Amino acid sequence: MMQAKRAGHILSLENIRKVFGGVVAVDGLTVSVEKGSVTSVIGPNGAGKTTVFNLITGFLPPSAGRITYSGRVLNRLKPHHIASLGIARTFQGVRLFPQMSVLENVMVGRHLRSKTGIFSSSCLPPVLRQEENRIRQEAIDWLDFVGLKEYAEAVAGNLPFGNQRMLEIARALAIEPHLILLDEPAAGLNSRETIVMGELIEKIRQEQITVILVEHDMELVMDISDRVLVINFGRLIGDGTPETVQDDPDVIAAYLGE
Amino acid sequence: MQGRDTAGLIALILAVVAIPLVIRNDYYLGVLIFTAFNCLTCIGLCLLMGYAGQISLGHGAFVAIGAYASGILTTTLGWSPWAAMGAGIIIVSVVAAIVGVPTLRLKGHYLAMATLGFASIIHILAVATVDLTGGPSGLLNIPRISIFGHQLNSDMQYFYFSWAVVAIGLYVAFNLINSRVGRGLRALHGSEEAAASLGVNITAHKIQVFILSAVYAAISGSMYAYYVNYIDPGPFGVMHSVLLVTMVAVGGMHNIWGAFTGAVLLSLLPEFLSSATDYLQLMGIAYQPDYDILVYGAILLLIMLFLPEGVFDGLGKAVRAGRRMIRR
Amino acid sequence: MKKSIFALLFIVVFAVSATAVYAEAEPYHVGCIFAVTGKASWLGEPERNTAQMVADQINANGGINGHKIVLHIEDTQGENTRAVNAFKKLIKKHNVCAIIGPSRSGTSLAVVPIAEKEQVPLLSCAAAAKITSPPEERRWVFKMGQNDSDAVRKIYDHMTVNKISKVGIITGTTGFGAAGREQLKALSEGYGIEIVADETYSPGATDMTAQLISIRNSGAQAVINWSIVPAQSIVPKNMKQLRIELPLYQSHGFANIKYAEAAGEAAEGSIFPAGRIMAAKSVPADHPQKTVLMDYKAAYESTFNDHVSTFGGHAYDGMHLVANALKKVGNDPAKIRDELEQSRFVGIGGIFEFSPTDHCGLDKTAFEMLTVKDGKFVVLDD
Amino acid sequence: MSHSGLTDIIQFMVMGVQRGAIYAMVAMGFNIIYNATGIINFAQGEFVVLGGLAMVTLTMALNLSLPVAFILTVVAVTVVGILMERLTINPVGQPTVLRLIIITIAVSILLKGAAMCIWGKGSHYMHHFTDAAPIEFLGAIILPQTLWIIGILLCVVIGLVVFFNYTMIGKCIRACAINRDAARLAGINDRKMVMLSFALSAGIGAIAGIIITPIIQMDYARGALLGLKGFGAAVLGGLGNSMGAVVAGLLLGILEAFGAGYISSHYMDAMALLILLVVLFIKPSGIFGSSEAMRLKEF
Repeated sequence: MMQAKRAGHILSLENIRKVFGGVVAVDGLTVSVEKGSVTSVIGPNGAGKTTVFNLITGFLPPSAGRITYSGRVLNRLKPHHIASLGIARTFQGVRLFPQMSVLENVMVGRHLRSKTGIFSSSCLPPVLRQEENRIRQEAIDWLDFVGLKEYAEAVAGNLPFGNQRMLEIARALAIEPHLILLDEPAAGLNSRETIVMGELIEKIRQEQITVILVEHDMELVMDISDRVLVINFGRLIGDGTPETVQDDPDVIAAYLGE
Repeated sequence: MQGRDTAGLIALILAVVAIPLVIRNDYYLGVLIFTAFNCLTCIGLCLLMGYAGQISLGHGAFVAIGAYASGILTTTLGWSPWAAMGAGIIIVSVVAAIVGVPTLRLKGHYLAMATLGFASIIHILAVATVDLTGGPSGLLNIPRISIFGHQLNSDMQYFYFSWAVVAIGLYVAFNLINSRVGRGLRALHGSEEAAASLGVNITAHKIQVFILSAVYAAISGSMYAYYVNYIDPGPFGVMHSVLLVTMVAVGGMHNIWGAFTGAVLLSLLPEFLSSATDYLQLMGIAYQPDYDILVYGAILLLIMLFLPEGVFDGLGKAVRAGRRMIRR
Repeated sequence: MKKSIFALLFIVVFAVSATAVYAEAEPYHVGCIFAVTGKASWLGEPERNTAQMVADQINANGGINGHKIVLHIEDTQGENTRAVNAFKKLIKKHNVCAIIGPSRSGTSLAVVPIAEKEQVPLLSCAAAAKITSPPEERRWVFKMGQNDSDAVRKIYDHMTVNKISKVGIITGTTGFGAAGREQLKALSEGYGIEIVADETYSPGATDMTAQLISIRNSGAQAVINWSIVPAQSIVPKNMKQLRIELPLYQSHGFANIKYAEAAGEAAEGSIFPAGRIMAAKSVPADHPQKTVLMDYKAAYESTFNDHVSTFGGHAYDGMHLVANALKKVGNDPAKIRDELEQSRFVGIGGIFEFSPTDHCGLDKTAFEMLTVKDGKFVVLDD
Repeated sequence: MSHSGLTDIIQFMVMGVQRGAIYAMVAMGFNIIYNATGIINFAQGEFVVLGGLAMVTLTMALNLSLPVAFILTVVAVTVVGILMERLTINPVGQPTVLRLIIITIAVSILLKGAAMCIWGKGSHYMHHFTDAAPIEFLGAIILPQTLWIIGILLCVVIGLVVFFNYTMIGKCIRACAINRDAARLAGINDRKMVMLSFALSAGIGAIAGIIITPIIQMDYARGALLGLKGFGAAVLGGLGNSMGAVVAGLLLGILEAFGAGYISSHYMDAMALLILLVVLFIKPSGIFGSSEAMRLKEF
């Protein structure tokens, strides 16, 4: 905790509001995330957690408020631009490129870390493109990181679900982010896979990558988080270490009293 | 480039080398030369439709610009055919950027209608700017193209030339789709959101591919002009653009070989139908070329309804299913 | 025993039939490419019909010096690419000795380079002057269609007589219309005629009000409508609706009775130059063309139960020119070309006089000024 | 015969409104299908052609009275629209928009070919609804048919407003357009609504064809350009916005007429298309659309 504080904030939301045609999804959310920490966002279904992720990564423009990342305002930036600043994400329910191979999926993740343009891509054969080999090698390294190296040539859509999830994380890590947003990483995983996922998140933190995750699996959340944010109706109703949040009466009310 | 594509390309080159040894008739070679032009345009269009997920109903106009740039610059300004072709490519790139940048920024298929309107405008301009394009009377005496000072006079020479260009076009396309940019595009096709979250600039890639595909069309138009030596607005109408889309969709838009197959099949179809007319007559069917349009429409509709991945993919599936049957 | 009788019988029959086949001389292969279908089928259909009819007549009369004519008809659909393919098919697959067609100027110009390269005589049924000029680059190309420039001269002659010096022109944006516009502009100065308004319309136009108002406001004394597509009949209709009471001149492209029918009474009194076939009946009996006109008209109309047209006439002239040449020099393309170049022929389109510098062979006397009277075309009597 | 500038202006205005009314109706047809399905129906122009040609046959060849022929034609083309939806749009399981668009292109080719085979390539003439003698208005000439066109356009617009705002089916179609999933949850059969939208827009197309044919002489090949200009109007008015389509259609027709009259007839057809392109480039949400609505709508 103390260490993280010294490192400073990597992401701050100030008074963020998002309205969909009269429905308020996020209502004046203000929160900051420390560099190098693992932060979990929890809350009942429809609380606005995924919307917050979409706001941070530029998939939705906020209706009001300000999002800053390492001193930069993200509000009007496009998703690919935000990715280039070092924010990676995964999606609720996994979005792979199902027709491409496992390796190719991760190679797409190296997009930002390579720069061959349309002209040299099309006119130079791959053997003359050293970059192509570099991308390939780095992608294999990331597959190794999540333990999927042996599946490199498989078609992504044919992987078992748990591995698809791992692959999606490998792909997101391949952009070498400073901040990674994981949307329900353990959903649909069995208990053994969930443990592996917990270990992977720990491993990611050791790479100095800040992690924010939305998760329903409380055991996992309590296990890995430095800090837990509780959201309901687009508002922050609880904030603190796993232990303090667990005992917070508002949080208990939100979960049980609904 | 992947193994199968390399093998396909080599097979194509061998076939191209062999065909004139068997078929010496200029009529058949001529038909195959026009087929090559369509193939080239369709390879480009396939990159746009299959890989950027956009539809252009204006590729006929890019063919026209390529053809007219070559025609005008060689006849009225006396440029060399190669320089004129280069100029055509540059003009088409600029024009494609002007059309593509605003419409591809938008979500959805605004490009389709913008290109359709654009194609009509180009056709009207070709007709109306008589001083520049010769209007409906067209441009005469467009020179033949030379390679290393050797003018391509016979159909056989032009056959080799045009199919060599197609082979290069295929090679470039395969390189592209197996490169960083191509991966980005294929990723787009899988999931636009996921691709964007990895930093793939969707808009920029779509625009680049649109321009590249327009360049394919421009080269094809330019080669058309040097082959026929005469151009008028006739072959570049909106219907031609629609036909090109039909070729790509029928062959299979998610695979370059599919688009290639579609272009070959539909380019040969009218010649086939006209040869078949006599036989159909014997069977009691009075077929007229007027019905071609119905045949095209029906083929396109049936393919889209029952084989949405196109003939090529359908054939592949049939072959695989057949093999499985045999193995059992 | 029985077997040998059969065998003998077989040999005899075979021998007799074989001699019968060989007694007939090898047929002459003649090619035709017309826009039989497609947008210009109103040109190609009568041409195809006529060519077939002429070939049948010749064959019925024993052919040419005993050689039957085999006609190979290809359809261009009015498209350049198809025309090029069809043209090569005729030369390379059917080995024809001469080709009649194509129907349109555009398709004709598209095949001209091949005719020159392959050295096969081409008798185009289109009108544009560029098809046969410059003559040194068009050694193998002839055309049956009357010159646009001669039609313009006919109109301007008539205007000069009627003291019209300011005209508004409205032309279609097809090859025919564009060529007419070019000639109208080029020749006006020589006649002291000023073009005060220059308007166009596309083949798909539906309403010429705006163009006609511009012409009216330009102070024109007459309107010239120059087109070959059906849309041209909208011009007289709109003029009548707008109550523009200027004399209306039209081109020889109007010489299609269906256009007069479409325009209805609005077309009454409009004046246009046309080949004499359009008013064959009112051509004086002593005119050299009279017999051939009446014969063709009678034959065509009884065979096809349709009105005769100028375009069919082009095919008629082309077929007979080729037939005459075949009769004289046989089926060597080069000899046919040389023969055509010095032909004199009284045909449907006019009295052809070809020369090395003139592969059209017609002048403005090929035209007669016609008018519409009671929905029919008649020779205009001044 | 002296003609003032004012007369010309009125004359061009009349001509423009007459053209624009047709663009407006085609644009409304586009919008109805677009709202219900999110696709651009490339066969929209063919409905107009079919309407015009069917009307010619019924009135000129079969000598049916005008109202009977009118109703029969609209019904027939509506059936074509329903068949199109049932046979080509409905059976496609999980369609991509690209695939649906190509399907409508295929249908448009087929309808065009069918029209050519049935009616031939010539243009077809039909009597004006009432007397063809023009009426003079401030020196300008107005055909009674033009008044018919304007009148029927008004009727169609009013009819649509009533249908979409005051009838249950109309409201259901609108609900589907706004949020398909929610509408389905509320018990609306969204597939049926798609079919209805095809029926409706085919019917409107037919009416447009019927009223314009006496003036323009219909032929089989007119569909593409009519469709394209109609789409121009639809985009100009904001795709999906039917009132915008009417205003934009009329505006487009008037601009075309003035352009042809005062600038040059050589580029008349290009004018509407150029406006289409410029609107797409500068304000793709149309002159009446908001950019927010634009972002929510995908097609």
